[in-house]
Amino acid sequence: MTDTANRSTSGPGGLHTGGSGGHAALPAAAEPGPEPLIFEYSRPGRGGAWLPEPDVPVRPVEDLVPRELLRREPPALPEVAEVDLVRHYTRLSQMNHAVDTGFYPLGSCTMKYNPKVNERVAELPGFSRLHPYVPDELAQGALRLMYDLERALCEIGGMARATLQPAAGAHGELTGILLIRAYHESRGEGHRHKVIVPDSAHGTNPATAAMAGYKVVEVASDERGGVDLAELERVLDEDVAALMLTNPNTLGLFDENIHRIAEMVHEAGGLLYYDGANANAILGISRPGDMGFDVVHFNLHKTFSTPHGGGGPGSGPVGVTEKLVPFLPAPLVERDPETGRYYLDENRPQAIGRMRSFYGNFAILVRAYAYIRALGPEGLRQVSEDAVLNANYVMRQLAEYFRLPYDRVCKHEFVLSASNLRERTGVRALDVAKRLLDFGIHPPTIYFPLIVEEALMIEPTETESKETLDRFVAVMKRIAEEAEREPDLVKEAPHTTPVRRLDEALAARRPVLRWRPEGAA
Amino acid sequence: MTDTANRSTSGPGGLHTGGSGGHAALPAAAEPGPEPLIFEYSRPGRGGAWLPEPDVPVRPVEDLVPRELLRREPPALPEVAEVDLVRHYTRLSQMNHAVDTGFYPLGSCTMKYNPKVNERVAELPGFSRLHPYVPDELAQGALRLMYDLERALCEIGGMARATLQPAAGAHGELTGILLIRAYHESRGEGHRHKVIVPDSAHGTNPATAAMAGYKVVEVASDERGGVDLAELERVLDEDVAALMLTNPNTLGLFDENIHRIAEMVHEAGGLLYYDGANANAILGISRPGDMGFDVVHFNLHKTFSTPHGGGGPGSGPVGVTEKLVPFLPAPLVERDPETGRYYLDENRPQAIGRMRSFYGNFAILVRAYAYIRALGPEGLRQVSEDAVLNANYVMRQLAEYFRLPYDRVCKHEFVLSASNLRERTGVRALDVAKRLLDFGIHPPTIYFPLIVEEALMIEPTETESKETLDRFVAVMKRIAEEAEREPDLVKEAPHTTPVRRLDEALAARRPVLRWRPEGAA
Amino acid sequence: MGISYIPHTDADRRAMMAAIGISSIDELFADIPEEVRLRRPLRLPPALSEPELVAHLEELAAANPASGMVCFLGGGVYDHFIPSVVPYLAGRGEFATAYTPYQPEVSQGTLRAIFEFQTMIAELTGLDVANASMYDGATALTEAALMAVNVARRERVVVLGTVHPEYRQVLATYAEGQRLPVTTVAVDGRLGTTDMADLERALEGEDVACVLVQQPNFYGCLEPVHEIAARVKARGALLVVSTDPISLGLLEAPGRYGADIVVGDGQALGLPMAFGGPHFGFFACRAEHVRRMPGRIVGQTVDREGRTGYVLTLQTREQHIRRDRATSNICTNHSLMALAGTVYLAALGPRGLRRVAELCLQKAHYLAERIAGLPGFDLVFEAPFFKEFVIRCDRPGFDPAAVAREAGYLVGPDLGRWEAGRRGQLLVAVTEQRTRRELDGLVAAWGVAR
Amino acid sequence: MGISYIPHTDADRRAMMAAIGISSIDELFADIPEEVRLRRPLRLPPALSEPELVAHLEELAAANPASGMVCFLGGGVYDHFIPSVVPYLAGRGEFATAYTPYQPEVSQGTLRAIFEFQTMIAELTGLDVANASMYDGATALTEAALMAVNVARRERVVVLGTVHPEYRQVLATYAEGQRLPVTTVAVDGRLGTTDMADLERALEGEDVACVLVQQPNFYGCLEPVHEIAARVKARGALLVVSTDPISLGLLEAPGRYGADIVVGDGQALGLPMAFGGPHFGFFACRAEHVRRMPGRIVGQTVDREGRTGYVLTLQTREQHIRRDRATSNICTNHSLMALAGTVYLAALGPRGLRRVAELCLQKAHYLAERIAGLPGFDLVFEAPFFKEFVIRCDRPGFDPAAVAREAGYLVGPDLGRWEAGRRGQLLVAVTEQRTRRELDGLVAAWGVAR
Ligand SMILES: Cc1ncc(COP(=O)(O)O)c(C=O)c1O
Ligand SMILES: Cc1ncc(COP(=O)(O)O)c(C=O)c1O
Repeated sequence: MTDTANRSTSGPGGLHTGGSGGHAALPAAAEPGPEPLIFEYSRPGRGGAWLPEPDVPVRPVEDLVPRELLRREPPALPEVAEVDLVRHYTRLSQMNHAVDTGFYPLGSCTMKYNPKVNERVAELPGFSRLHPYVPDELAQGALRLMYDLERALCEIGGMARATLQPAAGAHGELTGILLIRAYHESRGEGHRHKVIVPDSAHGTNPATAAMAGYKVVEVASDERGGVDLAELERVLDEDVAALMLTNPNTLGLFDENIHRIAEMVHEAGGLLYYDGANANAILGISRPGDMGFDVVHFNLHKTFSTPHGGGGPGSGPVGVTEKLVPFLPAPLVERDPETGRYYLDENRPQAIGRMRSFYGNFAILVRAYAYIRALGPEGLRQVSEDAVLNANYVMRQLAEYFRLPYDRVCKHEFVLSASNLRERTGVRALDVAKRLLDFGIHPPTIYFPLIVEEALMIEPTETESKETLDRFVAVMKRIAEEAEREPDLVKEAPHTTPVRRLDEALAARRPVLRWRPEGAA
Repeated sequence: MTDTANRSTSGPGGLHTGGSGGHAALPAAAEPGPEPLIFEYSRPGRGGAWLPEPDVPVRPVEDLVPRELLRREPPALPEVAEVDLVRHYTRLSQMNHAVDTGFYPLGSCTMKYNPKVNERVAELPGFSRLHPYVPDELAQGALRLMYDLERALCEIGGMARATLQPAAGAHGELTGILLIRAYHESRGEGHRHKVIVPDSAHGTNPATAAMAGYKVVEVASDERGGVDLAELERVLDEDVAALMLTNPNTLGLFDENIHRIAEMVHEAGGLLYYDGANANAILGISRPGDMGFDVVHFNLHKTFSTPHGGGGPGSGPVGVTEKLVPFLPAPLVERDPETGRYYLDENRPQAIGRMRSFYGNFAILVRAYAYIRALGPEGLRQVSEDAVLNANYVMRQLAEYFRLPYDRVCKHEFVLSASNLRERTGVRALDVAKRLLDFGIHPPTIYFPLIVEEALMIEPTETESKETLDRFVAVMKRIAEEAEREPDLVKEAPHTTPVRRLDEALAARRPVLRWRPEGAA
Repeated sequence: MGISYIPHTDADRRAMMAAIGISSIDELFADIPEEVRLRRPLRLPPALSEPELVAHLEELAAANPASGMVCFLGGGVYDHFIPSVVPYLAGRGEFATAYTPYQPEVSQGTLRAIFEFQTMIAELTGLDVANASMYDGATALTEAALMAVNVARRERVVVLGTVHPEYRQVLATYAEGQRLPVTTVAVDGRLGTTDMADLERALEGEDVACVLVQQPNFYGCLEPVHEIAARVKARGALLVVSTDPISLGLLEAPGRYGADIVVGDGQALGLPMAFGGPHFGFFACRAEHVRRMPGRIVGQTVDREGRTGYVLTLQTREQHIRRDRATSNICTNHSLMALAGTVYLAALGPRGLRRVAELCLQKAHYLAERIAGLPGFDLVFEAPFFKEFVIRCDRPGFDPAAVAREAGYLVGPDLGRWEAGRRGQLLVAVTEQRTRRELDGLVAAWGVAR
Repeated sequence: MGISYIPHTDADRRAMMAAIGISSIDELFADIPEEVRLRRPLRLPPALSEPELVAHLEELAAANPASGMVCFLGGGVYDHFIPSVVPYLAGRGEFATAYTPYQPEVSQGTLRAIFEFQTMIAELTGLDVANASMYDGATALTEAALMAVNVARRERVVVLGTVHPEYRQVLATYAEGQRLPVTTVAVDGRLGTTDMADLERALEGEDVACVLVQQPNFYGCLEPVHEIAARVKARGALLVVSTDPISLGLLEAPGRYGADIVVGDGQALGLPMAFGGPHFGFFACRAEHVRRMPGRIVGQTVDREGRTGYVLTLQTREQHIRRDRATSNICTNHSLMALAGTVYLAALGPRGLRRVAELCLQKAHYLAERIAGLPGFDLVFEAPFFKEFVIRCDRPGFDPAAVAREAGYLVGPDLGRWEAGRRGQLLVAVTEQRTRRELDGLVAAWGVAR
């Protein structure tokens, strides 16, 4: 099923940088080709030279490890000089668009600025050199940070207690749904086997419910983008364990019926789960707990400014109301009121168990804690106000060029549809996205939520200036015009990126999932 | 004399990134223009928000500082959001060629790999948070490092003692020449007022001698590239204070007569100064002290791997033989043999004085020390052997395509001439240099040394792999061929850089040396 | 002054509100019903300026004196050396501040690095394909069990009792959700490896989907993996191996002895211990099972000009396409940590990795022997081990962990944390960073102290 | 194993030697005469692997306990706060590992940053143009004197006695080389500023090229610069001002009161103290003197397509063109430190810089007042000051620096280091980093200790 990766050959004239580009010779302009893989720099016997000689008496390895357990063939890791290593990953980094290089209005992802001070404090040796199994007495600073972060998140979410264990949003969701299950079981309602999710929900919501052993029931959205109350009424019964919701929802719209929805679910004996991916709209403005949610997860890598790392690490703490506290996974950090000492409390007999090793993505918690402390209560509220202001400012202007399926005030993000363009010019949301790349702007999330065709989901975040937003609007407008005048320019975009549009179908049809040396099977 | 910098205007369609490019509208391909200046991101009232409120009682400023001393108008520093700051300098960085991004065979500059571990150790708070006026007892680690580095440099140079004060090569030269002057004066030979430099010398040598109050006398090179002994004989007299030499010299050639030269200068009562810019060829192989030099400076930012920083900081420690030790500037680090404690000795009555504030570029010294400790004696010798091997390997192959004015074994670098190309095709060394940029390779030093016309001075360094060298040779060969076949391609290069060939004459004729806001005078 | 992370001036806000056609920011929140609004400021401490923030965090960091002590702690996180290039390169903003590479044309840096990572993990584990990373070793092992259940179309999961107890707890939590039966195999108390007879019992019936093995196991001991593999295979179950990637410099690649899925935690590959995270989980399997693998996968393809490029592929396994029928709910993984691991492995190369493994092995055995020679001290298990081993001390009233701590050394964890019957038994882990002076220092502390 | 920084394997070396046509590396060194060869290995300690190296340097760093103490030390280097963006951005490899921007097409990053730097320095100092940096404040001041001598075509240099003694020492060293007479003006011992009568005396004759002033001066005091300027101008000499750039957030730009050249040390602008270096010197002058200015200068121009770009310009002043007739021998300057300063100033902006200056001012005055209130303590000078001041204590047998050190505070330097008559007088510098708790703590240490 896997296949050999093409490796460009390079004769002396075939010029290394063009490696993976497969250029036999450089074009006249000699634009350097895309950077090859690290393996192509490898030469037997090179590199790997930073290790000391043993300072203890050395015994034959075979005396220590049974021969049959020893590795017969070394792994084909690359053997490269340090300078080539540094150049390779430096060049790779330059092939990325990132918040640090430009605007990134990727809806649902909250690609705000990641403060550098957070990196600085997370790297302090007092945090980074701490083994998770050190005695509590020797890690009071770390425990206090976790304790205070938990309290801050609970205050923001309107919850009683929280676990910091989950490593990402989806992991938080799973934690939350298992908490809900434990709650029902503790009340002898283990029969509840359904979880309701709106049709606008993120894929992790149904996937999570399924992973927790639940049957997923979809509920449709109404014409204002919220949960259709009649539909909800219809699917609510005594088998329902929970409704998973994000509010504002994935359309960027605040569900005005949230109070009624909560009542309905609770009346049916179910609980309400809050997917905090969109919490950037509500900091200090409205709390999920006050909306009626029983369980909340936050994405620290969205709302609380920790860097997304090209796909993680994240952190997805889960807060709960009083009645769910007993089920939170062990350990929690507690504070002895007498001595003021912090400690890890493993003694939680009703806990759902453990969601991961150790206590959570601690270095991410440090960053989020630093962020909350840097902003304070007024700052956090300002974050949400400006995030919402930015979104509405852009939405109002773009509504002239793209279809706005739900024409109401949005929160921190909004969803446009390129269906108008598509009908007239054949230019799709995907094409608009790719054309944005030529202008150094990361595209919005596209084709999500699923209930809007040709969706363009735009989340500017509060950290972008008016000038950046103005430029984005100008570029979007220009692309809309190009679509009319010169549709192929848009359909063939991008034109200026390190590689052009990639054949994703081929990748899936004939998967090449690892590098192999030339000539290998 | 100065003039207003052009500032690109940007209407909503005029698109920010193109700022300084002066593009009125984006081209169809919308390749982002060059990054503008930070000032163009500035908006009144933005940014600058990281400061605490005063925690002491505040008094009116006018009560503390006489009103006439207070600033009337704030400086027009930029006011930018942190995210724009980060993006701006990130993008600027991506406009640089650097050792971390590619091959950099810039002759005389020793652009070797700068180990990252050196950065790590130099940043340790135990070093970086140390004020220079702390008591010696509380800085024993720093003092010991300086002490041991001085000893190591003395061992490598064959010198008795050294000062770590000088901040760069030229600064070391000045220190050394002033030491020589003090020496002569101490012997009642203050009349010596000439310094001899070869015609192949680096510009800092004559400039230094002049700055130290000396008359500069040039001595010609012989046909093998060394000092012409007859010429030297002619200029040597009782007014000569010193001969400044680098060996291997700026042609990359070892002066085989060095012993004789030293004898001649010493016989005339002069001293020998060693410009250590080319020391990368001789580590553990030959020591300036053993060659007969009396004063030596090293460029830690060349030979000892500290990063060049886009033009510094450097460090140029100066070592001397026994007879010059009394004149070394204060303080030196000494070690009390009884207690083993290190201390700064300011009590140096014959010292030439002080060359700068404090004790030298300490954080650079840390890096050089780490480099020497990482390599050890065998490693340092290997550095020079491989530097010389690499240079000869490239030289032999390029001699087919370019003129090799001195056809002998070279040391760590060599000088080619593009005069052959120029005669036949009009393509100059400058054009070859610019064309290399299209291949992602930094050009050699050009038009230096002055005694070779159309000079291309190539220093591969030991940290480059055979593959990198092979690629360089292939590209140089290809450019030589292009010069014959398609000379305009070369003369109009570069084609792929963020900006193309720049009008240096205009810059000098009509100097614009600072940014001014649009409309300002 | 404003807030550093927010660019807007009041003038900006006014201009933007005018453009929208509102006169107060509150109008943008009119859709939030009164009864769910927060009508007071959040009860949080006031904002700190950057200098205050740094000072505060430095104070908290300084309140963790354990971070400055000599670390012999084990149990899944180890104090290995981190080459300077690793944080330097992985910390570059273009890597750190990018999202998941949904737009491949401007994400080739991340995509290429992940493709390299997949290749390296496949090489290390001896399997065909690897994914782009999981959260950690524990969730990777658990997801492996869930995948095996899918592949094998059987329900029961057998886990050896020598697997890290926290990993088994995570497995239990997830299995509870899916109502999967889990059988735990007893430990041979003398050897410190699996009780083979009990394994045989656990395998009875044709319902076992997989057997989860940790090699080296939680006690540091080396399991007889060939024998285990033979028995697992004989019953048609999948063999899932969780492993310390450093050990693979020296120990046989699990794919070579029959593992169908190999997982592990990547912390040892150049990541700081960081009080337990973030690290990353790795996950490799056989090519024929790739469409059941959880997580993201990068594949090679070509662009419209025929140039090689990389994209996220086989996405129909994933939650954003398959929703409730996805192979897992994982979305964000631990990409940046995996990048650090990639740089680490590239910096070491095969010889460097072997050297690290050998140094751990030799130093651990040196220390074990010296400790065993101390009066009252004893190695608990007899099986061969790699870099970690379990000790106990029967000197009355003597607390070896406390005595070590006094002398600046951290040893443990105490197995009593998970197994009451083993209270006082301590794990001791020895990495290549521990010098002979430190090893001898620990021994000396125990030799003389009282 | 080989050496990490060198890529060659023995196979590489053999292939390359074969290509050159030699069979031993020694053939490449045949031109080095026997008598100058080193026939033994260098006497240096053996190579350290990276982990050993890091451990060794961490040990040396830990042997500098002063780095962890609360710093009230002054005298040209100050413990200001460094915003996190500064080292983050200035530390990027593309900036750090580039050479001087000789090839502008691939150096626009460095060139643009220097152009920004020049602009900011011109703005701060109130002059027209600035260069790309000097080594430090002391050499910048000295080069300013040499330049002034050139511009004025006069020989004598007058320096105020309130200029940093080390700066004056550097001036003396350089002046000695060029045989320039230097006159030092006396200090008014009550005020701590310049003795104006002595200045008048020093200016007699028409041979004074320039007067060198430090504002705030070495004692922290504010010189009456308007009056000084008037007298200097009256004699046709150039006014050279050395200044603390932080003070320019609050104090008048020297260009506005007549300075012809303004210099200073940039350490306060976001650079670590680093035991004294590297920092950078800045250098600004009037437009009409730019062709006599030392150092590199970046200018704006256009490329062949008309796009704005930046280049090194006015190079005919420099050593590589003008050789022994250059304005200075400086070549490598302190570009990367100047970049850090640029980022610092951009991060703060005008309001931020003013705030730092005000915090220093207020805190310094709070502390000075409290110290002056302690029995036996006294402020030495009466002139107004900015962030630094001189104290003395006449309690018999009481060593204030030593007592402070015991309590974790560093104060000084002791002026006796340079002026025997002022032994026991201590500089005290207060930056915005010092909290009230620390200020009160120092006072408390002196209040209670005996
Ligand atoms: C609405 C929503 N829910 C859940 C998630 C999943 O979060 P994570 O990727 O951290 O697992 C996302 C992430 O994109 C999201 O946008
Ligand atoms: C031969 C030679 N001498 C002296 C110098 C001056 O050194 P620096 O730039 O460190 O002042 C150089 C630097 O290029 C050089 O190459």
